[in-house]
Amino acid sequence: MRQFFYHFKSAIENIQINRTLGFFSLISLSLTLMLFGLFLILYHNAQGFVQTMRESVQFSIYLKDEAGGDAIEKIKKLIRNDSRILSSNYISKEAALEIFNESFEDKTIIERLGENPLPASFEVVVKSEYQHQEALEKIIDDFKAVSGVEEVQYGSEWLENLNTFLILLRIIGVGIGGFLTVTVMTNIANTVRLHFYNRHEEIEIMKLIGATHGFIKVPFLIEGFLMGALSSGVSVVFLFLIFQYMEEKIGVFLGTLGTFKGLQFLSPDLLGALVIAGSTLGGIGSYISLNHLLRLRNPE
Amino acid sequence: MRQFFYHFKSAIENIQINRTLGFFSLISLSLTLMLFGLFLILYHNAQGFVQTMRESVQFSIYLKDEAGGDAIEKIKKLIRNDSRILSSNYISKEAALEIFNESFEDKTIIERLGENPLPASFEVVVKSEYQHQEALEKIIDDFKAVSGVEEVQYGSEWLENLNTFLILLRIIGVGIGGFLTVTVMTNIANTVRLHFYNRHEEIEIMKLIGATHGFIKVPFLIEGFLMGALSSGVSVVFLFLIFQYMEEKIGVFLGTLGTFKGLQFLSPDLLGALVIAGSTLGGIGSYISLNHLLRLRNPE
Amino acid sequence: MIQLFHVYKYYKKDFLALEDINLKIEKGEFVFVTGSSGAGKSTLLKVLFCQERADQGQILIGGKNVSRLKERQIPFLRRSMGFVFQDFKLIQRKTVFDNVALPLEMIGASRTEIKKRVHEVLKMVRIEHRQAQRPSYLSGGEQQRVAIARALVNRPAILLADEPTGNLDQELSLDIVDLLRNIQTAGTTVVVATHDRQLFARISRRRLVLKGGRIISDGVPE
Amino acid sequence: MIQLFHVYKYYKKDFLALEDINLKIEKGEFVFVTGSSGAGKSTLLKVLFCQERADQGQILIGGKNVSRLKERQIPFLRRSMGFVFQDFKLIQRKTVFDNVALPLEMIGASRTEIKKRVHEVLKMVRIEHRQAQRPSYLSGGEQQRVAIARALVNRPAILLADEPTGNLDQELSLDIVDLLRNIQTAGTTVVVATHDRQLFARISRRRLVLKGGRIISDGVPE
Ligand SMILES: Nc1ncnc2c1ncn2[C@@H]1O[C@H](COP(=O)(O)OP(=O)(O)OP(=O)(O)O)[C@@H](O)[C@H]1O
Ligand SMILES: Nc1ncnc2c1ncn2[C@@H]1O[C@H](COP(=O)(O)OP(=O)(O)OP(=O)(O)O)[C@@H](O)[C@H]1O
Ligand SMILES: [Mg+2]
Ligand SMILES: [Mg+2]
Repeated sequence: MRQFFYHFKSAIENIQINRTLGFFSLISLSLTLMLFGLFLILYHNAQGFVQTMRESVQFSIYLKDEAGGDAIEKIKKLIRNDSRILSSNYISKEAALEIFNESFEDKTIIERLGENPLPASFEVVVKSEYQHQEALEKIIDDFKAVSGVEEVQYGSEWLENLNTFLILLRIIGVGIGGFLTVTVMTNIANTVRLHFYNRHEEIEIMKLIGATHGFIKVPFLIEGFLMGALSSGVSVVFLFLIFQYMEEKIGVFLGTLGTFKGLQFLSPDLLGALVIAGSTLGGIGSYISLNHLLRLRNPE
Repeated sequence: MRQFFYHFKSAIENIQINRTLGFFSLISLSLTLMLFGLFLILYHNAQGFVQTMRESVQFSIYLKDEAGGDAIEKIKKLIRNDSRILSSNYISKEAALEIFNESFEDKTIIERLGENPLPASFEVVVKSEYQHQEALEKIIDDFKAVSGVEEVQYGSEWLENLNTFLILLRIIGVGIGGFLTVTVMTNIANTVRLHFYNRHEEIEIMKLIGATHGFIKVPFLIEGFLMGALSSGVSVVFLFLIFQYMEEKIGVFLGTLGTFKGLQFLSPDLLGALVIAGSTLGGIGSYISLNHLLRLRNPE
Repeated sequence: MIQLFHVYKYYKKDFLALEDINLKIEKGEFVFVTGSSGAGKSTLLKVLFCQERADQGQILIGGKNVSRLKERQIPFLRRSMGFVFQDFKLIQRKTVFDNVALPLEMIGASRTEIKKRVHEVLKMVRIEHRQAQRPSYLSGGEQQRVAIARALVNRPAILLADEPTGNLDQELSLDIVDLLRNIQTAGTTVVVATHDRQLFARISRRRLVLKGGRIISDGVPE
Repeated sequence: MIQLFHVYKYYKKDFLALEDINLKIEKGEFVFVTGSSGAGKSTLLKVLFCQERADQGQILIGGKNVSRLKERQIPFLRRSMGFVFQDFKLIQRKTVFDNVALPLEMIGASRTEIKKRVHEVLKMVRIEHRQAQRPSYLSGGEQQRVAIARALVNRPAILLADEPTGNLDQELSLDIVDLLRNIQTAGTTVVVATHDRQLFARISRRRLVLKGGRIISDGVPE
């Protein structure tokens, strides 16, 4: 590939010559890609947040007061061996009273309750793949049939809300994500197109002195690809800086929200994908705009 | 202004001649502005959502069992005349038991409570401007001093969470909003710049035959302004279509989330602001790029 | 009208394109600038027009010291001159009519005035049948005539023409020469850079010969 | 080598630029195409080069029917020809060297080969001292010589030159004519469109005169 030297040299020269133009194209591309990266980070973290919320979808299995230690052990074993259940936690009558106590604050109520009326219970977290109405009802029926169980209860309203929220998040996420993808791709293609628009004269001349379309295209494709790669590289670096800043500022607040695990940056895989996507889009953008420019006969 | 005719004619001609270029610039600008509008809609609605949540920040003022009808009337009046309080709701001992009953579901608990241990109470909603720790504590102390009041209680944890969430939303909103503004402005300026980049030859010629910078700039400014106006117009129309689609698809889910009032579109004021901002940015973008092009002596 | 004192022009700081040019052109004079390719003919004209700025020396045009002119005053100097560029410099996006009308648009001439003057001048260079076309649709000679028309349209006090007949056949060249002569007799100072021997063979006027950026001869040939 | 049968060319469907052109040019012949501005000289050359496609008639070049050539085959036809454009058509972003090297880059010539050939041809047109410059920094005549160099660099079988001396002084014009003559005697078919009487006065070769798109005379003047 002797000509590759020419093509690569041309691409580099083009970028160097048109430094201001290249600079502004680069900024446009980087910012657009950063926007996309920022969306990915937010979506990724929102999903993580939902995951932690899902883990707080709990059952309560209330035990009969007359259920003794043996019965409780049996039930514990049953729960542990149930493949649908993620984790469980035993709450004795005394612990239940204490929780009740805390949540009501009005100490007089408890004083007025003579004997402890609250039952012991297991709080059970179901694996996320079973977190839907049907499976949950099946589980509840299963545990209701166990001897020693007084009642099985779950916050059905809360779960429905969570499910709605999940669907909503997915719709908004996919909607915005899709829209953003279209915007980012269009913007990249257009930036590259505008970047190349003032080359039509050069392209016309190349054609006139016997260049095939391929020969004309290759340096431009390399240029588009390099621009895409460079801007996605820049955007990844800036995303990381922004992320660190966000983590510092927002992480504190998120911590107080409780069950949240802290902000997550994009995985190296995703970052790599972003760079590859940027480069590819740069290449595709230049390909499209070149095809357009090559088809022009009497360009303005 | 005899020359205005020339300037306006030139601007229109420029757009007409460079139809493909104009088309792609327009798409870029519209999509970018739409992105911004979409963000505004989401932010606006998130704020509305938070507002409804705020309105559910409630106090409970528990009354002493021995407080009679007169005392209750007095407290009711006091609440009604307190300018810090938005609304209130009286819950009698019986109603309280029923609510407790419902929330616990385990009927056996109530059966086991001999006499009704729950106090009567007022549920009070505080105006949003007083919904912060300090003011709330003041209100609580005020009502604690009233005779017939046993205890004043509020879900401090919940409020703190809400406040955290609010601050978080504002930080994320302002952060993303600021970033988006920068991106949108840069993209518009760059699109307009790239749009004009292939005119440097024309500008050079104009200068050579005696045109002042002002004479050269005016048609381009008009062109940039028109492009900005056109793309923001297009983006507003598409925003509305997207919004309607969203409302249909998502509104259903949001309805099930309860207290939410339904999706809100941007106010006519904001829409107008978007169009004006788009036009202004188009004008500014062309102004900047023209200054750059006019300074070029030997452009590539 | 035009006076140059010790004018030097460097390109890229090291290439001397004009060296110690001293020159005086009277109002209404007709001067040919000749010399081989790369001698500095175009550069001399460009310096007068402030397309290139002289690096040393003084240039007086109509009493004004052009070498001290600020960037923002240049347009007004240019409006008093017409320049026929060697490479035409027509705006490809505008029609022939609009190209020629441009100098009049700038000074805010009325629509009827513009129409009248543009048609007049297009007729003078025999290109009025192509006025609605874009320059890229014209032949080389046709474009050159449009460039001449644009330089004449605002009746400049000074006309600088760089190789105005390079793309024209003999017959048209002579037409153009007649045109330039008529303009001169109407009082315009005309400076024409050319290597076309036929042109200056036909009309014996003052001839300035450049070589390597220096004036090596100046005067009316016998 | 070149044959045209009843060739017509319309611009914009209604303007007839070439009308019933019949022509035969032998291999190694030297032909001048003359005629006044707008006669169709450039159009005739452009049609041979497929820069414009003929609307009617047949064009045979080197035995190939060019009028039937598909878009994607045109580059290969052009590589066998050299074309000196009336408006030079140099790439402003590339240096003189790179502009001239381009036809060789396309066919994948080696680096040393490219260097050798480009220097050779720049020397022939006396512009080698400016090889590292961009075209916009050159004088009109210098640019024209670069355009000629580019047309010659890949030793084409056919050379089409449109007004190759329009911006050159007499001395250089004669140089270029000598160059074209040398190329012809080396076996290249040369077609030159020009209105430069000196050019065809000097070398009596076959002369094709166009007027309004028709051939009105063809032959070697006595
Ligand atoms: N912008 C520039 N930068 C560098 N060198 C330049 C520039 N413009 C012209 N030159 C050089 O200055 C010299 C004089 O150029 P000029 O255009 O004045 O020549 P000229 O006499 O008009 O020639 P021609 O008859 O070929 O048009 C030439 O050698 C040219 O290469
Ligand atoms: N692309 C085009 N579209 C429309 N008309 C054109 C186009 N190109 C040339 N013409 C017209 O066709 C006619 C012949 O043009 P051509 O360029 O062949 O003339 P020419 O003989 O080369 O003239 P010159 O000596 O001035 O270069 C001219 O009247 C010109 O205006
Ligand atoms: Mg010159
Ligand atoms: Mg021609």
